[in-house]
Amino acid sequence: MSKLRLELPGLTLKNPIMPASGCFGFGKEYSQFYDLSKLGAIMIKATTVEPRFGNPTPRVAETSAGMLNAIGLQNPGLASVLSNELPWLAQYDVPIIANVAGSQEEDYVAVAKSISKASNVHALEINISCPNVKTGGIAFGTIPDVAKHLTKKVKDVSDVPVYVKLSPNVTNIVEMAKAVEAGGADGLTMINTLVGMRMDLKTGKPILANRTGGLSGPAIKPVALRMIYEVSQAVNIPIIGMGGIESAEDVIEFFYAGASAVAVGTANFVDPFVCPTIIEELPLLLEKLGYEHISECTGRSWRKHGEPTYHRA
Amino acid sequence: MSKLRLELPGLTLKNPIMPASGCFGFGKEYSQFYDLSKLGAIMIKATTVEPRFGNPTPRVAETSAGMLNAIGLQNPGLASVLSNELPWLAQYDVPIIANVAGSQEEDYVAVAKSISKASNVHALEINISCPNVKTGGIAFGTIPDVAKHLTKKVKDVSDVPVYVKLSPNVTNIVEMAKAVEAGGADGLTMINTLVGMRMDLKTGKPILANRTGGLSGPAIKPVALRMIYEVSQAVNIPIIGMGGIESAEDVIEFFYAGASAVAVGTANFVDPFVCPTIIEELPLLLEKLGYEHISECTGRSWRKHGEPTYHRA
Amino acid sequence: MIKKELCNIISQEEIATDIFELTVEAQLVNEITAPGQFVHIRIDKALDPLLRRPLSISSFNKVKSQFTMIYRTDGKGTTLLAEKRQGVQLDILGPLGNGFPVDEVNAGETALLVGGGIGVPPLYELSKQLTAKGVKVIHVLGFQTQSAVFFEQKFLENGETYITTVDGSYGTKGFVTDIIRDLDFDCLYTCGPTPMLKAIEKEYAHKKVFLSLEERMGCGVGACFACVCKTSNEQEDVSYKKVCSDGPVFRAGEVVL
Amino acid sequence: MIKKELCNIISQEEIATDIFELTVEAQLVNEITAPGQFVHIRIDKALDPLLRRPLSISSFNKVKSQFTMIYRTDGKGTTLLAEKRQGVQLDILGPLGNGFPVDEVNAGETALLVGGGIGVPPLYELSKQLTAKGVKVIHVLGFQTQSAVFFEQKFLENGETYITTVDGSYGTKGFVTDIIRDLDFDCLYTCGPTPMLKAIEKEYAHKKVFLSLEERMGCGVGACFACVCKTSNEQEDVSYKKVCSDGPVFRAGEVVL
Ligand SMILES: Cc1cc2nc3c(=O)[nH]c(=O)nc-3n(C[C@H](O)[C@H](O)[C@H](O)COP(=O)(O)OP(=O)(O)OC[C@H]3O[C@@H](n4cnc5c(N)ncnc54)[C@H](O)[C@@H]3O)c2cc1C
Ligand SMILES: Cc1cc2nc3c(=O)[nH]c(=O)nc-3n(C[C@H](O)[C@H](O)[C@H](O)COP(=O)(O)OP(=O)(O)OC[C@H]3O[C@@H](n4cnc5c(N)ncnc54)[C@H](O)[C@@H]3O)c2cc1C
Ligand SMILES: Cc1cc2nc3c(=O)[nH]c(=O)nc-3n(C[C@H](O)[C@H](O)[C@H](O)COP(=O)(O)O)c2cc1C
Ligand SMILES: Cc1cc2nc3c(=O)[nH]c(=O)nc-3n(C[C@H](O)[C@H](O)[C@H](O)COP(=O)(O)O)c2cc1C
Ligand code: FES
Ligand code: FES
Repeated sequence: MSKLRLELPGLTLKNPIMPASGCFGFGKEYSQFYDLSKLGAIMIKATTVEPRFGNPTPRVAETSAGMLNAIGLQNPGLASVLSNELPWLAQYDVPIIANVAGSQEEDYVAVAKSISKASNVHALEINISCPNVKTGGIAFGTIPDVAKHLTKKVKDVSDVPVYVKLSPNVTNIVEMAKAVEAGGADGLTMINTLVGMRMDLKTGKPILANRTGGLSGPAIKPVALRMIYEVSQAVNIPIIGMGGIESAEDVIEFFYAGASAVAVGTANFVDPFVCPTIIEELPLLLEKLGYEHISECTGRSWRKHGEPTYHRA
Repeated sequence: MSKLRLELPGLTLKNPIMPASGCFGFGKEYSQFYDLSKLGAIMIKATTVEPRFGNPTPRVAETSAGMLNAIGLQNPGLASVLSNELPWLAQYDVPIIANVAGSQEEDYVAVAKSISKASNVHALEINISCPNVKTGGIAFGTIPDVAKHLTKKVKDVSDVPVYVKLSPNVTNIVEMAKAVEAGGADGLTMINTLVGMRMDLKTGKPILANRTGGLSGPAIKPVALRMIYEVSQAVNIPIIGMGGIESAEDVIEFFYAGASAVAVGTANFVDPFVCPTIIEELPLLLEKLGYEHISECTGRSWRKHGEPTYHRA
Repeated sequence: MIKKELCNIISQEEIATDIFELTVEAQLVNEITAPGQFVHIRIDKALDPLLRRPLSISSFNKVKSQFTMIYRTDGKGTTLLAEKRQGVQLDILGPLGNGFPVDEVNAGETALLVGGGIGVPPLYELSKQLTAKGVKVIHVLGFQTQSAVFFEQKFLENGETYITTVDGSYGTKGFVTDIIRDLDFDCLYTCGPTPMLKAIEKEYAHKKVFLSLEERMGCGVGACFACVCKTSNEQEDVSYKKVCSDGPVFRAGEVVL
Repeated sequence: MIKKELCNIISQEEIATDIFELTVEAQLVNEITAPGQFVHIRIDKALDPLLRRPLSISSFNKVKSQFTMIYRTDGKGTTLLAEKRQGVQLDILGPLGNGFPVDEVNAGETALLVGGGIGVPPLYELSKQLTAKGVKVIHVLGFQTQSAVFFEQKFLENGETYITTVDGSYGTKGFVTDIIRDLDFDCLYTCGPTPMLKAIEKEYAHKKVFLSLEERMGCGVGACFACVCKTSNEQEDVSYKKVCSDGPVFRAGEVVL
């Protein structure tokens, strides 16, 4: 019996590992490396109503154990995603989570309404937290009532469960989480990137053309764990955790914090095989730690039962 | 003529490098390694009215390119700092910046009032942002009006300029900065630590006894740079920047972002000689980059003039 | 097909100031389809530096299963890379991208290869293949200063080679563009800093020109949209190409520099 | 005085499963004042892992300017450390802290040295010094299992040595405390997991006992307050000691375990 199989709203996952939105395109590139059906699910790149070119380059900069990106939600637009990307992905036995973005409510609603009807889209991930688009985006992610209202609107039109992606760039993440739960969200995904910056030593100017960008990678893992720890104790909907995951050990830490599944983003750039590798290593690690099933790890850091399973000599 | 000498409210700095509060104790330990008079200034450990033991251990945990701490403001208390620590530091030709902490307004006022009278204390750093104390601390650092009011109170009783230390755990750092400026702050120091967490793989519990802790080190540098970039354009008081600095190159990046001086924290643990090393390397780096004086670097990332000084082939 | 492989370092040496020649043993050479392709290297197992570093393949040998890269130590990653000794294993992803089209010029015709600084390396394999094919190759290589010059001899073996240095400490003082003016050719291949590429594209709009671009990268395989460039000047137009997977070599005019 | 030094690795070998013996050449040996002191090692120039790792000095030789550490590969840092080969330089800070007081026991008297797992290493230098002084030493060393046992022979050279393993795969099955009961001694020195130290402190409150503590560290020199322990059970009492600079060795009862 599988130690990794899980059920989440709208999703039957072979395993709790999925590539994070924007770090895996629409799957094509990584299908050169392995069979995408191995994945628990795939979170595709943010989709907007119209095609977007995004920000000027440079769009990425490296930081210690992390990276900054300011892609600016480049994507081929709803029509093309529906007619090209999703049908192509349908050849794989893997549920798709469609990342929905926009600069105003109508955009989100329009994309959610039609993309949720695609046969292989099993859930939506509402990106109310993109730090790299001037209007909308970030605002939806920082004001509880705005987020709640947007969630309601999207829920009204969606044919599949709706997960809302939270921004870590807020004073009170629990307040945001409760707001979108009240708005009817079926689940949460967190965290998106922290807003950061790097300067070019030679020119004195920001390295990114967009000046600021989103910080991702191992550097933000402690912040992601803390926020998931806080939120998972305050809401009754499942959390798909992300932020710096690059190993099976990291996955367990996220489950301990309160996640019910996880997404891997930046690590795909460092090792294109990171997802299948983690999927292979997880059962052995669970064995070693003495768990029958990965779900036993969820929230162990704050649940009463979790007792030490073994000790160091 | 020195490329590093600087004047800040209350402070005449031989150089813009100073150890950050809590990462240098009260100087004694590092005086074994080098002459403390080499430093631009010293930010001493947070001082509270009464002695504090702080949090249970473990108090630190490592993260990728960073560390978490939950010391809990352990300190010998105002009386002892005044009678032992400060007099001992007086043997060195270096201005002291006293870090003032508390759990309620009266505490801050009481400490500020008497510690600002110490002959070698040239400025105060009001720690309204400690993430590791249950009451007060963090609240003062997240609500603009509360921060403004506290700043006023402290200014009223302080004999020396007052710098307010901002917490990065807020949605809108500019709003906080403007509030304390309006409250009469003479300068800002930023950033304090980001609230984070690590889990113990074996027990499933948080590694830190305090559960959450403050994330510091290179991992948070991009967040610090971004916040200093935003704040320096919005206020008219100088900023002492900190967050992951460990090299002369990092110092220049912080100046480009908008800092007028910098503090080095976690890096002291990695290399006890990091401050004097940076002080030695800075003039050479400025030379290489084509600057007469380090002050030319301040705000270069957003000031109009800053043109490239040289290009890569 | 793209492979991820742990490759043994066969040799590494500093061939000019801060310029290193690195040769590794790798099965992935069998996947190389054209000069000008590149690889993405993970410098270290540690998470800092985190991202891979793109380096061009400057020459390869399928019989020996070896290929060579030439790079300049610039920041964190390349400085660490330069410390790696023979026998150490490197995590390499490649070959990546599309290289220079060798079939765009025929035996007997003349190809002009123009390189600037660290843009020179990929031109070496190109020069070898064109020469082998019977194409007359002329090289114009620009460097900052004498101490940065490398591979002059190797290029000379394949054909005329002009060196320029910005400070005039070696070869002709000035920029490659000053030299090209007096040369005749059927096809121009170039790699180097963007200002140089722009100047060449502008001056030889009427000629057959191929440019190799540089852009900061995330994934290196086409998934992250970090390295895109526009294919038209229209503001509204959203058509683009990815340097990592559609490039790094483009026909002049194909993308906006 | 504490020194920061780049030390050449003289030798490193795995002496038991996941247990490594590492010897380095260092001038800082001349600063060592007692067995049980430790050093703080920066594993790598990279920023990950970031913090230094504390390791006890298990023996030293001032004539040869060398000292040895014995450690178990546990997490990121020690695993990386185990990969370092002879000739590689390590950034070491030390000697740190106060070690075991050798003068607390006189020639002819009996000292009991009790170690658990990776708490065993610092006891070796102590055993050597006590023996040299004419003290009768008895060693009781506890391990998880047979494959984790190390240094039995070396300790035997200095005196009676009892080994216990939790799974009974070697020596006596059980814990060190089971063995100690039947032994007589004038002074007890111990290092190992806290539960073991607690048991010993409780059982021998009437005896002269010295304990070496472990605590997660930041600076390692007394500046950051990461490694403190209380000196009394009173809630209000704020008196404390720092494991790094006041310890790691304390007299039983001096601090709250
Ligand atoms: C397709 C391609 C081929 C290249 N071929 C070569 C070559 O053959 N020889 C050579 O010396 N250099 C080459 N470069 C440039 C080389 O990738 C950079 O010099 C190198 O990545 C700098 O890394 P660093 O760690 O030294 O600098 P850092 O400043 O530490 O790098 C930080 C981040 O910025 C990126 N970066 C910095 N400079 C550049 C740059 N100029 N181009 C792209 N990314 C950059 C790095 O990859 C890294 O992600 C090539 C670049 C590309 C895109
Ligand atoms: C004074 C002292 C002396 C020691 N002497 C020895 C020795 O001689 N041999 C030996 O094998 N071990 C010794 N230890 C324990 C050793 O320091 C840890 O096993 C080691 O730091 C683990 O690092 P890691 O990278 O393997 O684990 P990681 O989990 O990667 O370490 C992460 C962080 O936690 C800290 N940490 C993890 N476990 C411990 C621990 N048990 N004690 C203190 N810090 C810890 C690390 O220093 C690092 O900062 C000693 C500890 C102390 C405090
Ligand atoms: C290059 C890049 C592009 C991204 N694009 C998106 C996006 O389109 N939509 C979104 O919700 N998140 C996006 N993200 C955020 C990731 O999905 C993820 O939340 C974040 O990177 C943290 O995970 P990581 O540390 O594993 O990368 C992007 C991240 C990166 C690095
Ligand atoms: C162990 C430790 C203790 C700290 N104690 C204090 C403190 O008492 N008061 C304070 O204002 N900041 C304190 N800080 C925060 C630092 O002063 C600094 O703002 C932060 O660590 C970021 O800088 P760094 O990345 O260089 O460490 C502490 C940081 C660390 C790591
Ligand atoms: S680097 Fe990711 S798309 Fe080119
Ligand atoms: S480790 Fe910093 S005080 Fe002990």
